[in-house]
Amino acid sequence: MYAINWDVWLPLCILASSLLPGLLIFFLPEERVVMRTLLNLGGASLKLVLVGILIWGVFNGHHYEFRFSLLPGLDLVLRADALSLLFVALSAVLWLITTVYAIGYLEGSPHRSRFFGFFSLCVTATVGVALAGNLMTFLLFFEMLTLVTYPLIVHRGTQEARRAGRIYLAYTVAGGTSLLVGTVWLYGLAGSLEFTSQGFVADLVTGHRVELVIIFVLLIAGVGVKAALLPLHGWLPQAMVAAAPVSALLHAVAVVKAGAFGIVRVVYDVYGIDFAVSLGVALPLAILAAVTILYGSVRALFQDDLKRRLAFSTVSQVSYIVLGTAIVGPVAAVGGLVHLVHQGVMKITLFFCAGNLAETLGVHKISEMDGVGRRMPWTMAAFTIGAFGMIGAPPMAGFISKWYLGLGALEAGQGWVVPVLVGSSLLNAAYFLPVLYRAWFKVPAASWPAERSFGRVETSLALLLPPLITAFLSLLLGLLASAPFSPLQWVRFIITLEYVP
Amino acid sequence: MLAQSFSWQVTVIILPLVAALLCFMLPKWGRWLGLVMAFAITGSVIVLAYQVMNQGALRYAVGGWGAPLGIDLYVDGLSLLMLMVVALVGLVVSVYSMAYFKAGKAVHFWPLWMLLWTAMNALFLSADIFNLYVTLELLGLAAVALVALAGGVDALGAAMRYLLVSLLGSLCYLLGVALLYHSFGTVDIALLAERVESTPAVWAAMALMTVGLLFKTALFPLHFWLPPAHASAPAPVSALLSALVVKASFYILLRLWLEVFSQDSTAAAQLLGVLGAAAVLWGGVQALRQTRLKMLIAYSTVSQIGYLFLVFPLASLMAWQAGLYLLLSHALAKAAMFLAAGNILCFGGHDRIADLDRVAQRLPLSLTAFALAGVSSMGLPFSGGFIGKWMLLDAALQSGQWWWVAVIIVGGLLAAAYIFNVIGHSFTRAEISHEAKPVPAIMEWSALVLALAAVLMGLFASWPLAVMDIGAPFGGGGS
Amino acid sequence: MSSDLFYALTGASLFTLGLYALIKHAHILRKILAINVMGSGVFLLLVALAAGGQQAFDPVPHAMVITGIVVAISATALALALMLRLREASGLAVLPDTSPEELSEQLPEAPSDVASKNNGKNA
Amino acid sequence: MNSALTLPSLLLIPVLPLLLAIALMLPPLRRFALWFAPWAALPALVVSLLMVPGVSVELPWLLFGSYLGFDETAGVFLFFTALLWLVAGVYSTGYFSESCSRAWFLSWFLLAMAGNLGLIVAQDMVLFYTFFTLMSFASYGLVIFQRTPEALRAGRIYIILAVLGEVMLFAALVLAARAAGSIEFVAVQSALAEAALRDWIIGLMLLGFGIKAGVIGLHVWLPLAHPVAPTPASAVLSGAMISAGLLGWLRVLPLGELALPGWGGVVLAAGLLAIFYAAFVGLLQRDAKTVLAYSSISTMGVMTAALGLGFIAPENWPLILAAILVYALQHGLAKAALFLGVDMVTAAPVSKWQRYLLIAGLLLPALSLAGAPMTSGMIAKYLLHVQAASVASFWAGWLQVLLPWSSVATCLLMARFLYLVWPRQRAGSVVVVKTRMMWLSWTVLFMVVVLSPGFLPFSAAEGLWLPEKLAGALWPVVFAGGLAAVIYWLAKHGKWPFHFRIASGDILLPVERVLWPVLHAMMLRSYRTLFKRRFLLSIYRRVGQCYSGLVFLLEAGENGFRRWAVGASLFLVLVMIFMFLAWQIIF
Repeated sequence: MYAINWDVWLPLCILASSLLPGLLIFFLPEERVVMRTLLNLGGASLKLVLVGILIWGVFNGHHYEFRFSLLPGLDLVLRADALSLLFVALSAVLWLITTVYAIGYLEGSPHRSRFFGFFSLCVTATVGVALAGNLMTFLLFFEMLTLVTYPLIVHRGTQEARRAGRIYLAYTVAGGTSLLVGTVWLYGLAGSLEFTSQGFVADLVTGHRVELVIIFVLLIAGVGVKAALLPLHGWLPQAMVAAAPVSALLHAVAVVKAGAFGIVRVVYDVYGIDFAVSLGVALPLAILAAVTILYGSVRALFQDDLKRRLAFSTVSQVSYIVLGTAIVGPVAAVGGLVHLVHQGVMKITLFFCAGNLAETLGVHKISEMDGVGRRMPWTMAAFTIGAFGMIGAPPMAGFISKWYLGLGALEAGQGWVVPVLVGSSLLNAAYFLPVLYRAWFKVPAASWPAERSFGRVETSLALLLPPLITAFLSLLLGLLASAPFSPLQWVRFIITLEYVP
Repeated sequence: MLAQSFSWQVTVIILPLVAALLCFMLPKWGRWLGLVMAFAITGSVIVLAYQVMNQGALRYAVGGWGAPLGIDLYVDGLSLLMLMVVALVGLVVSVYSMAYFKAGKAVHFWPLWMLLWTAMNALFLSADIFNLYVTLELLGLAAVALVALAGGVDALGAAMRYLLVSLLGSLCYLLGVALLYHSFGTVDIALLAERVESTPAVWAAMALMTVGLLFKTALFPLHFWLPPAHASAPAPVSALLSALVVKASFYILLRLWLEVFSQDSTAAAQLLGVLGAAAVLWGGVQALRQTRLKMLIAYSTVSQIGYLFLVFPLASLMAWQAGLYLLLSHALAKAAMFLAAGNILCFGGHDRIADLDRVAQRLPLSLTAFALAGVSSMGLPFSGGFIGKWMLLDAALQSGQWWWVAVIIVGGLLAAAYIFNVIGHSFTRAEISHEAKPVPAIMEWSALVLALAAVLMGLFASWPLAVMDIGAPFGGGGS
Repeated sequence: MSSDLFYALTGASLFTLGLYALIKHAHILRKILAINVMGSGVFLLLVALAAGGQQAFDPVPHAMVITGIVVAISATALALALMLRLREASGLAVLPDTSPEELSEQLPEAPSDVASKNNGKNA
Repeated sequence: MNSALTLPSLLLIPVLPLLLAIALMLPPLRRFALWFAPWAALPALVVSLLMVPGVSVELPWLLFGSYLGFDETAGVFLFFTALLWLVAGVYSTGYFSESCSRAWFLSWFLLAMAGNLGLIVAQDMVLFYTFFTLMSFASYGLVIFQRTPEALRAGRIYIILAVLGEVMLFAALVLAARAAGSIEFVAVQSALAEAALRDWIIGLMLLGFGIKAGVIGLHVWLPLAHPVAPTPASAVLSGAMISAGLLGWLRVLPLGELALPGWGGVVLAAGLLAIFYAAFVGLLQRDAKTVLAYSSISTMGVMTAALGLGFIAPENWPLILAAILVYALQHGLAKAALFLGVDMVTAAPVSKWQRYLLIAGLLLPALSLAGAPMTSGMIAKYLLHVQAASVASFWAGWLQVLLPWSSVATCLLMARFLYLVWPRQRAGSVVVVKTRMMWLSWTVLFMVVVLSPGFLPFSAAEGLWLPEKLAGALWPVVFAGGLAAVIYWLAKHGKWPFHFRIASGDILLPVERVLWPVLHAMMLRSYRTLFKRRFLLSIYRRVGQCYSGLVFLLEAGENGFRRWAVGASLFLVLVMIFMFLAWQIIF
């Protein structure tokens, strides 16, 4: 009995491990720093431990599922399957790191209780998205994510921040609506929304092909807003005005990832890749992703603001995941899914570093970065690793994804993908290498825009350690890609489930 | 049909009436009496609910007379839910009002409010259309008096107009009652439902009663009286009016359409839907343009009422349930919004949206209440509004009338736009500190409790939906 | 034409007349009077139609009318009280958002400053 | 060497320089690491000498499962590459006077070394590519080390081409891995023969590695980058890293598997063109290191041509491979010896006596490059010549004819080089302090160059030292020497009629001056028209106009509704409409 209980409640506990600290933090007075830090880190660590137990359990054949009736015939389902574990583990690990970073970053700034409260809620929603066992639950947490991220984006309260928040909402709420309509419609047709590996639509719906295509478009448009697919990406570069930990969260841990994850869910577990192909929607999606990849990179090329450049880079990189998903075939799918993890780790490194530059030196623009590598060698070393990862240079994590994508595309007979990958790599190099050049090889200016001194180290340790850890991770994930329990191995395991009946 | 020795139906009507009298006669004790009685009424509603859930729909003939001569009190799932939401909102508003009204106005507020409660409880329990008229009129008068409580030209003018609207609407309704009674010799809804047939008198009655009730429900384009009235009333009154009073006339409309006019009046139903759609859009756009918080909330009510009318053209079981669910969650959310707005007004002395930054950051609980209620209004999860919207969308898609889907979506987006327009201001960095009056914690928490209730409606939908089915109020209108 | 029908038609006419006056006149007192006229019309109709029924004697309509009259009286009282308060506060017994033309039409003695005040509010 | 030591020793080859590079970056370890850094290539050298070829170990966790191994090809490459890195490393301790810039230099140097040594022992494409990338990017730091405008320009050109090469290789390797279903070299080489996209793969490989190997057309970075780098870096760039591209070809191209005359012809022709074109342009240079760089391009041309021969005649491939290996070996050693010598000649503290000795010492590697008798260069040329003669093909015939003339070209280049470094020039830019280490390293290298013919296994077997063969190798040297003397005499007396020069980077210049600015302007312009405000602004404005109209409508509408007469009339109208609708139902 005891064991069965845990199988039900563990997913909920994982949710609660960030929800409850978040709610408690809201009520903490501003000056109770220690208590707040304790709650933050305690929640994050607890979540990590619980996720560890979950992974161990799933690996040992436990079936974790929490079910709660929401409407007659529609349940709120939290379930731990292999795919959700990938995302849960990613967000749990990165959340802990980001929390440390955020504590360091926001030291002494106003409204910290509010910030960390929403911060925790944001991760709760992300974990909910990850653990969602049906489209309804996914939708619920997806929308919740929209709402709790908004306060983080506008946290600084400046005019630009509010504008960014408005744009963010305009996009995401519209996207959420599209998702809602698609979901309701699909529910009307299929009568169920339960995620099933290889999709449930094909089994439950006969005929209605036109409707199913429209629903697919609605669903993909809904999640695609967060994944910043091409015509829907406008909010992401705007949202870079938010504080660095928020950007990290947006780009690497939560929002964008939730969107990409949603696309994976819709394609694999709602429609099923084979059925999506037979509907003729997979190839257009792949092409859209490819266009986004190139478009984002081209835009990034022309940005002088560092975070803006990184934001456009995200637009481009996230579409790798979509591309891998939309190409039929296990190898490409491995490439796409593993990029979910890899992109997260690499991009979070870059944003941490950008935040360090801004916080320590007041450097926001690339044109101000001359010689910054001498002043902050550790930060820039981490940045360099992240940038090379984005370019896809071996042995960084980005290379692993790119390799699998290329290989998978060839396997699926979609040779056109290889030039896209090559072009993207070139563009990535074109916009990252000049930054590195400036940072390492140019002579620093006489003074920095707004320098703060931290004694012997280049910046505070809470700011320095997170990017170093994630940079190390992005190196390690590539270098030891074939080690047991590496994301790559885990993704291969997931894909076996998806492709082998 | 036998008279029971003791009826909880009667109790829930008598208790507030007694309370009103007591409050009137003992003005000094008004506040405490009101509060105690609010708890008592809520308790008796709970008991009644328990009874109904165990025994199914109940009919009680007052004094043992029975229809057609006597007064019947009928309670099924629909009326029970209405009673309960009135009790919940009423209780919280009572607690809020304890702190809100200072000596002078409290004297007037408590008797009027208890009278309003009496009228509402009686209305939801009435089983015949004439009784509905009386309670409706009583409700209107109490509501008008409450609006006038605020004093000042704006409030008085708005109250006056509200009164005229109310009277005009009820007179039309009464005319309809006369026509129906003439045709079928009864005013009991159940009997009418059995006897009704299509005659010119019925359609005239239908038109008169429907439009009369639309007027009181403030459906576009007859909404013009609502924003000034709701915006100029004191905060607890606004909450009551927006959350409950407009719903009462809608409730009558729903009953009539479900039982009496249920035969295939599709064109009229479509017209109701069109008006509802227009209300959703017009109210939303107008809300977007407002510079005052309370006006914004009032226009939001105009918009939200529109949703309720989208169920008429759909006319499936799911649609009715969706409508009712939207009604309930709107009641909770809108009350929370007005209470939160009241807090902000009380704290900062104004409700200009553009200057909210000075205020809102220092009232985090009220702001949270507003935001959560806003989430429900937008129909985003987790909230009752989401569940209602989900079911409404489902019903619309299943009936193949996809154009309502477009309306629902645009309405939701408009709601998001105007709600976030407010919330966005509260994040602005406020450099200028502001002279402010402290707000009692109980007022902040009241707003929050209602907002949380609206949110919880989104998590525990099965229970209200099960209650809704008691006595199958939608059975006749079902697909 | 039976007398019942005559009464019924008279009731309907009263209702319509009242409605017209309610819409047309700006002064609140006239509106209140109009409402009362409408009410009388409805009561007349109710009684007349009841009498036309098959039953010789039906007490229900009478009970209804009596109840209705009680309601009408209290409503009128409330309306009059409100009107006085409004006049006290604003100096005019008209609804807000009344256009100046209507004002000048209905209340020749209306001071121009009130009209302009209303005008300003509209803008 | 037993198998238990295989894995650690193979791993040590790239890992030791990597670890030292990291240690150099950490301030507490820097002093310590500076001691060991110059010697980082020593284990590799030891392995190359002691390890028995034919071992391979798997590293299952690394990347996609990687293989390290040691075979004959690796042995030759590892030997001269490690030797060069070792010598250059030791040389650098004297070259850089202050420890700060030495540490900075050595960290790049070690990273590039790790890449270069690692790729030699890599036995699969991905690991090879990984080390190749490391080497490519780390070399950038070496190229721009001096931070002069020329260095920065060279660096820019280099990095652009390197990145291009990287992505082409990526595409090629992915295609190859797909075709082979494996990333092991052995599997890939054989699978490539039947691959559907074979021509794409081969083409991309040739281009991708060709950038590093200085294939004609892609060679433009070489004459820019090699001269501007610090001398020890130039030595390894020109001697070792240039061969990495060649090794890439040898590893993945389906050489010896099947005959591809088409590719063979193209490659051979490109090689021949490179030999003479580079020599011609090189002769017009005025900087000694630039001349050496062009000489490298020219020599790589020979090897490219040999590769083309391999495409044409797969059955001869083992022998052609041997020729290429010898060529690469002798070129690497000789070229490095020349590069290291340049600065020692021109630098101030070297005494006059030493300088003349040095000149004499430079002459020998130069002659080796030219394939003069009794040098390893002669062996290489001879081996290649034999193979060219044995293949009956149009292009092979040309190779056979032109090979001696390539010696003439090289010889002329060397004459030009020696002329340029002649001690009358005193414009040494580098101040050398610790000459002892530089002398030591240079001398070691010189000795290896001198002795190399002795330990190459071919000389005795082929009877190379017979007089007629020696004569065959001698005439180009004599001819070129004579020609050079004549030209020198003419020029000295002002009778040399040709006075034009081609700036280093030759065909790059039109691209850089014309094509790139035009392209750049076009890109910027199209970007601006697409994404800048003007376009969006017009939309906003139009929307704004509509919006203000709408606002008016909304305001007027709502004010209208508020008027009692309007509102109540609407009420009446609605009653009518509902009655009308009901009427419709009934009748």
